[in-house]
Amino acid sequence: MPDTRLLQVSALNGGYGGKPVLQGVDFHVDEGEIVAIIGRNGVGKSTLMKTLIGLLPPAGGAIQLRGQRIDTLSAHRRARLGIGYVPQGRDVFPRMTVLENLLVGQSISGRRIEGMLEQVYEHFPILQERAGQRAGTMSGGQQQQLAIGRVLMGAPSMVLLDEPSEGIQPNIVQGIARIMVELNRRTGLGVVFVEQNIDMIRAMAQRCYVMDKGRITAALSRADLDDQDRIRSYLSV
Amino acid sequence: MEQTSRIRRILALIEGPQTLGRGPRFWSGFALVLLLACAYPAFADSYDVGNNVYFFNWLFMALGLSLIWGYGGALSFGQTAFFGIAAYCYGVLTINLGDAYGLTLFSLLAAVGCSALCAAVLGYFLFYGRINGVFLGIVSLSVTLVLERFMAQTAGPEWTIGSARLNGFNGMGNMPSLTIPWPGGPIVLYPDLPLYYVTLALLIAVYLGLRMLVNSRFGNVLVAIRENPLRAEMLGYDIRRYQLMAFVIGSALAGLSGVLYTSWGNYITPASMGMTAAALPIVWVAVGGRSDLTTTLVGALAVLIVFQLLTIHASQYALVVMGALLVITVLVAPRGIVMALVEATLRLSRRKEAR
Amino acid sequence: QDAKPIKLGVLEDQSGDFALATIGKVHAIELAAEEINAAGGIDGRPLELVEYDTQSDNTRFQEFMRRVLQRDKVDAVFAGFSSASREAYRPIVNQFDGLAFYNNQYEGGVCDGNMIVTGAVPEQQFSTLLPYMMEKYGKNVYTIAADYNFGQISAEWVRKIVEENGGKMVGEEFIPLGVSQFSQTIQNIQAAKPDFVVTLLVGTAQASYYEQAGAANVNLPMASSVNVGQGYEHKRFKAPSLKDMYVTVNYIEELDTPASKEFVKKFHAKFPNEPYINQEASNSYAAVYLYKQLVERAKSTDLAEIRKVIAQGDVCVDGPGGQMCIDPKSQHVSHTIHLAHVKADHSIEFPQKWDGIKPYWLGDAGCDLTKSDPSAQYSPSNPPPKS
Amino acid sequence: MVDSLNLVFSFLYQFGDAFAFLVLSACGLAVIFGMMGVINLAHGEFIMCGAYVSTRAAHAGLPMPLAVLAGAAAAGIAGMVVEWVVIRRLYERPLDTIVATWGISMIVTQGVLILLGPSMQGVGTPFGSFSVGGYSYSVYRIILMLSAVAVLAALWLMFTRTRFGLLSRATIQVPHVAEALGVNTNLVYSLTFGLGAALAGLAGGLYAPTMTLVPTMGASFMVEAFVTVVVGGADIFLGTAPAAVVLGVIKAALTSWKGQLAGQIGLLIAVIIVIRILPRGISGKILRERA
Amino acid sequence: MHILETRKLNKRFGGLHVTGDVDFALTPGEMHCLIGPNGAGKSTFFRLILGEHLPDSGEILFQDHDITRARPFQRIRQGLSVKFQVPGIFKELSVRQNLVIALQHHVDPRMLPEEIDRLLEFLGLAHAQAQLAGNLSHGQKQWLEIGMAIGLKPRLLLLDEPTAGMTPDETHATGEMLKRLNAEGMTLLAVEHDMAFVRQIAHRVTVLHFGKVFAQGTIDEITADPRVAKIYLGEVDA
Ligand SMILES: Nc1ncnc2c1ncn2[C@@H]1O[C@H](COP(=O)(O)OP(=O)(O)OP(=O)(O)O)[C@@H](O)[C@H]1O
Ligand SMILES: Nc1ncnc2c1ncn2[C@@H]1O[C@H](COP(=O)(O)OP(=O)(O)OP(=O)(O)O)[C@@H](O)[C@H]1O
Ligand SMILES: NC(N)=O
Ligand SMILES: [Mg+2]
Ligand SMILES: [Mg+2]
Repeated sequence: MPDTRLLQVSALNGGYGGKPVLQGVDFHVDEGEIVAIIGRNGVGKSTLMKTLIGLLPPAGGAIQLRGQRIDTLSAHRRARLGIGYVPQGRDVFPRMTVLENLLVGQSISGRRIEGMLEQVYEHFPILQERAGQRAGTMSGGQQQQLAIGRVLMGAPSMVLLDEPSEGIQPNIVQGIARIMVELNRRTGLGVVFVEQNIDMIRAMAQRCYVMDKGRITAALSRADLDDQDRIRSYLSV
Repeated sequence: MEQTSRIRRILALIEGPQTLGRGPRFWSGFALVLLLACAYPAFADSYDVGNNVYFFNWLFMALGLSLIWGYGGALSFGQTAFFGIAAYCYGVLTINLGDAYGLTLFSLLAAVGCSALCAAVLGYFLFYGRINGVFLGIVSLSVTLVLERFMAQTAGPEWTIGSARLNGFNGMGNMPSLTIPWPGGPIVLYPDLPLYYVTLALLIAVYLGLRMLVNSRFGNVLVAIRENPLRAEMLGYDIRRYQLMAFVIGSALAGLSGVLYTSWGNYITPASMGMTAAALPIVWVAVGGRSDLTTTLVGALAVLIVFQLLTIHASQYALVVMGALLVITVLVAPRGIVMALVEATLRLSRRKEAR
Repeated sequence: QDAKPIKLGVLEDQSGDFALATIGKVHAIELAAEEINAAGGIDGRPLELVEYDTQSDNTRFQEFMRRVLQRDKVDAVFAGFSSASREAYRPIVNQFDGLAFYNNQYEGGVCDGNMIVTGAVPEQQFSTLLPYMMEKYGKNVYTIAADYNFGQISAEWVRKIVEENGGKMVGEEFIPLGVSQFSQTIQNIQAAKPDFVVTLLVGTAQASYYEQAGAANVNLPMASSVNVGQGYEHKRFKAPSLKDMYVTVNYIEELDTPASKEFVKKFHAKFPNEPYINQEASNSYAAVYLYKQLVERAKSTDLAEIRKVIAQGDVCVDGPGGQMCIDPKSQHVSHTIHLAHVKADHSIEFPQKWDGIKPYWLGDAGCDLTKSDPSAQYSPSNPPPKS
Repeated sequence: MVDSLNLVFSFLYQFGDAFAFLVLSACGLAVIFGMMGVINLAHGEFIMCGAYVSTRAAHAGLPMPLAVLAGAAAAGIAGMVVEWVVIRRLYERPLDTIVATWGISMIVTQGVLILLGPSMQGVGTPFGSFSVGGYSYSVYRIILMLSAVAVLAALWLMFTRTRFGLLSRATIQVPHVAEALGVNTNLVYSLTFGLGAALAGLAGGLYAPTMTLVPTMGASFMVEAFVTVVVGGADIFLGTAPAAVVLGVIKAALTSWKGQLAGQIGLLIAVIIVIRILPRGISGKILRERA
Repeated sequence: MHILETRKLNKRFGGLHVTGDVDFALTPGEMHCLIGPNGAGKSTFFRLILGEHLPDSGEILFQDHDITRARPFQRIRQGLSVKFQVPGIFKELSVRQNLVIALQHHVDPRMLPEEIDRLLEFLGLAHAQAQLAGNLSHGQKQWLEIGMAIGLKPRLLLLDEPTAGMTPDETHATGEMLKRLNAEGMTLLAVEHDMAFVRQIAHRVTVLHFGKVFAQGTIDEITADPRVAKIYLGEVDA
């Protein structure tokens, strides 16, 4: 059913210079799905996300978005196809204001979307309150919210989130999960996210892949996800 | 007992994580190069010997900049200020004191001390004022340019210290060369054999001394400050003091270059502190690979030699070729050309071992 | 049989800041050497040139002066434009007891047995220029000069000669080398209301003064010892910015004498793209002939022998601008000084000339190289010690 | 009364003259340094390029304003080429740009000397002069002052009011994220560097009629340019204008009081003092206050 | 007797009052967690203690010495140590070299290699010791920085979100390690958003809100406080 495949990743290899990290990653995301990727530190989750968005060149394999090969495109071209990316460690533009950071996020779509800014402000009120503050002086959690808000500004059809809950207070973690689920319901936003926070995984994910040593080693269904200890066991060892 | 093990520990610092080159292979290569350098005058005419001394003169400044910039992460664009200060000090002192009784050697020490002192004052101002990055570079360059412009207009007879005239832009001349008092009559160090060996010995001593310095605790902290000053401070290090010390040591070496150069040519001019002169040390150090003493040393020497050869043989195209070489070097060898060669040979030998 | 060539080192700036004024000097030496070789060389020995580009960099002068003397073992060296470059190489010439020709107009005062200076010096240029200007335009003088040895010492000469002739300095301003913006200076000049301005500007940046003063409509006559003759500003700036500029030169290419015309013709035949033949090119050319005569009369390239010839006091050649004779006391050269007047359209006329103007000051002040060789540079405010 | 008015005018004129020179020298450098963190030692050569091309164009009969724009355009294109061939590979290590641009500067200066000879004939300063209270002034200098102000205003608008400004600042700060957000960072780099070079070319074109045209002419802009940029600090819009005002006043005052040397040395010492007081330049100070 | 005490500590950024009259005291041997909404001023409070920022008013006492104006390195030498929120490591140096720099000024040079081997083993970074620290994964960087912080053998350790990016198991292991260090006499002050972790280690918890001390008590008291649930915890109780 190729028309329901949002993202198809096949036999993807990649890494840093001469150092291979991804060793044949296979997985897929269907239209309208929220998929989690879990795994211990250093197994290659962030490397996978960077390779998907195009910040690292793949060393082999294929990435297809709605059936179209995108692995040869530059990152900005992929972004313009509607993929949003929130890096681990936030990476806001430190010397620009919060508002300016948000405006940059619009380049994903290349146009200004009416009402988007208001929507983002509604999701993250602190961003409106601090619209004129330089992003680099925001607190860690505020920056994380900004990074998520920034990517939503471009109205992406799919987002890649690398540990979105990191550094965020519990009730806002819940809020972010809610926002993602709601966007997913309303607009069919596809989400791939890397996460360690079990609550967030359970609140958001419809399916889940487990990664180890650069490979996908297990795929968990929604039912599996309801079993807390099951997830925990995949995150340990 | 305790004493000897301590000495052994200090000597062991000659090798370490902050310097390339260790093990018998490196040191036998080093010994070979040293041997060749010592034997060189036997095979070269006295022009070549003197010309090499001229090249050696500049290497102290390059090593000093490697310490300040490559290890400490502080780009000083003003090393020629200390070069110039020491050079003028040497000139003024020796013209007034003469060259008997080893007074030129005293003048050398005093001049280097003077540039170290000036560096301490300026460095205090810079580092304790939390000036860093390009700001540091530009302020140090400004200091150099102020000195240059000031010295350039000291042509009049009112600019005289004792019997030494500063003599403005035309430069100060007629200072005696370094002279070693000797039972059989003093040895005047003209650019010839004795000066060659003296300069070479100084160079080796400074090189080995700096190797020990950067592999010591001091060097570790310096590198840490380059990488992440806040983190270094939060490990309990007084980063400003370390930066200041590196700056003073590096600038004293620039001063040593200044004295040697002045003694070599019996001449010093404000142009030695101008914009072009100030940029040259940066070029030498960057081309070889600033983050290591050995690559800096080899790289700076190579640049000096190649540029002179180009000037001799490429006539009007020399500057074009030099410029192109610089650009290409930076592009193909991000960590410096000597560093790139070292890495390439390491990779090759590793591959061989793997087989 | 092949006679052993006589080697001449040529150290001139062929790139960098000074190249504009000095490439022509190299060409002039090449021209002279070619002519001499075509006519059988010096005493049958051909001239061989060893040229290095000193890149307007003092350290290159030091490197290459050692090289020509020690490695190439040249018999004489023709070297240097800026006085700083000359001072940079002089200790090395002294150390190896070589012979260097400095073929450049400069601030004067070098008393050094290893040097022969063929360029004009202040007393030659100002003792002629200033009385003429004061006569013609008035006695209030304003000097702007490059703020270094050349400018300061030249300005001192201007002051001295103006006062000796009953004139008055209404202003004196020194400009650091490399400065290219002159609005304030222009205003200062206007405020002082001089009758004419002495411009002793050095380097290409400072030459911008003329354009800027012209644009601000300063409109005062100007006098100089250094501009036009060296940097051909009248050719580079659009008329009339150098209107009523007066310069005393010992040569420039506009000079309308048979010798000059002949020289220009030969020069352009060999170097068709030469933008301008300036005074220093002419000096360099004549210097080769001076050297030829010295060697032929000394029957040797040995410095001591050559200096014995100089001491006879009758070494003269006819240069493109007139006769040049070496003064034995200072080893400087007497010149025919031409007054060049730049007209509104930047064409040149020569209202006056003075023959046989001697470089008298050094000798009068006490430099006598036939007796002793202090190898030093003096100036009016720092004269040779009275012995 | 009239006298003191004349005095005021003359000081304003001198200040404006210094201000214009500082701003026009610096803005190209400021864009390239402030936006990209690249220390462009070939800045002077872009200025020279602008001066040469505009002079050639004027000799060829192009009207003055068009000739100046042609100079700016030529420098801009040259800048984009340089960015594409060299600078692009160095963004990760901005300090290495010092060496690379130094090399480029050597190539260009000597290349021009070889190809075009040691000098070029000027075109002469247009627009004549005017008099105020016994002094005559060049009209063209007023044009230069106005140009400086216009350039500042245009830059400010461009970087704060346009998408390009936004995206270029983002690109310079965190390139990989900007790229991942859909910004064609390569294009942005190229345009930004080109803009800086074009501004240098503009300065060259504007000053060409008033200066000696030689391959090394760019050097006489460098000290002023660097000083202004550094005193201004990393943020070019907040920094350059106030820095040029401060330095312009210092330079004009010292020059008129004690002569050119005092002006020059005063300028450099002002830098040292300002940086000591404001280690991140004027804009660093403003930003801190505002945040 | 307190190991750390702040009195009426105030810090403003422009118009923003980031900490307001914070009175805070730690008893020696305590494990204390600081929680609170994003932007409450927790990291700023840390920076004030460390001297990275100077307070506008108020005092800081460490072991009864006034350190309000002391330079950061002086505070560290008195027995403070920190892990930052954003990993602060020496990126271009090897993992091992990072630890050498942290340890060299209080470990005998002859013991240094073994000491570092031990620490590397403990951090699970032994296999990566020659790697450049900048090339570690995010979680590995966190570990490395924790290693540098505890390597100083501080009397008071400050940790800003030590477990961010760690798996639940690793978080738990970190907690156990901290407890061990605490048993050896180290006092701990940690900022955390992971309530499981807080529950695991904290003797006492302080909630900071809008720069003011909002609540203080044991973890059970805090989680039971409806006001804290409203501003911070949300519906899920850890
Ligand atoms: N820039 C880099 N250069 C070289 N190696 C790197 C680089 N970044 C990461 N690595 C290595 O690649 C491996 C995978 O790293 P990655 O960042 O993808 O891990 P991760 O699964 O995201 O871990 P974490 O949960 O800690 O974020 C690690 O072993 C790491 O050391
Ligand atoms: N330099 C600064 N300029 C302006 N505001 C600042 C500055 N530094 C911090 N702030 C503001 O101060 C407040 C406290 O920030 P701080 O980093 O201390 O929060 P935090 O409690 O650590 O939050 P988090 O849990 O998100 O890390 C935030 O609102 C932040 O935006
Ligand atoms: N010698 C000169 N003109 O500098
Ligand atoms: Mg990761
Ligand atoms: Mg925080």
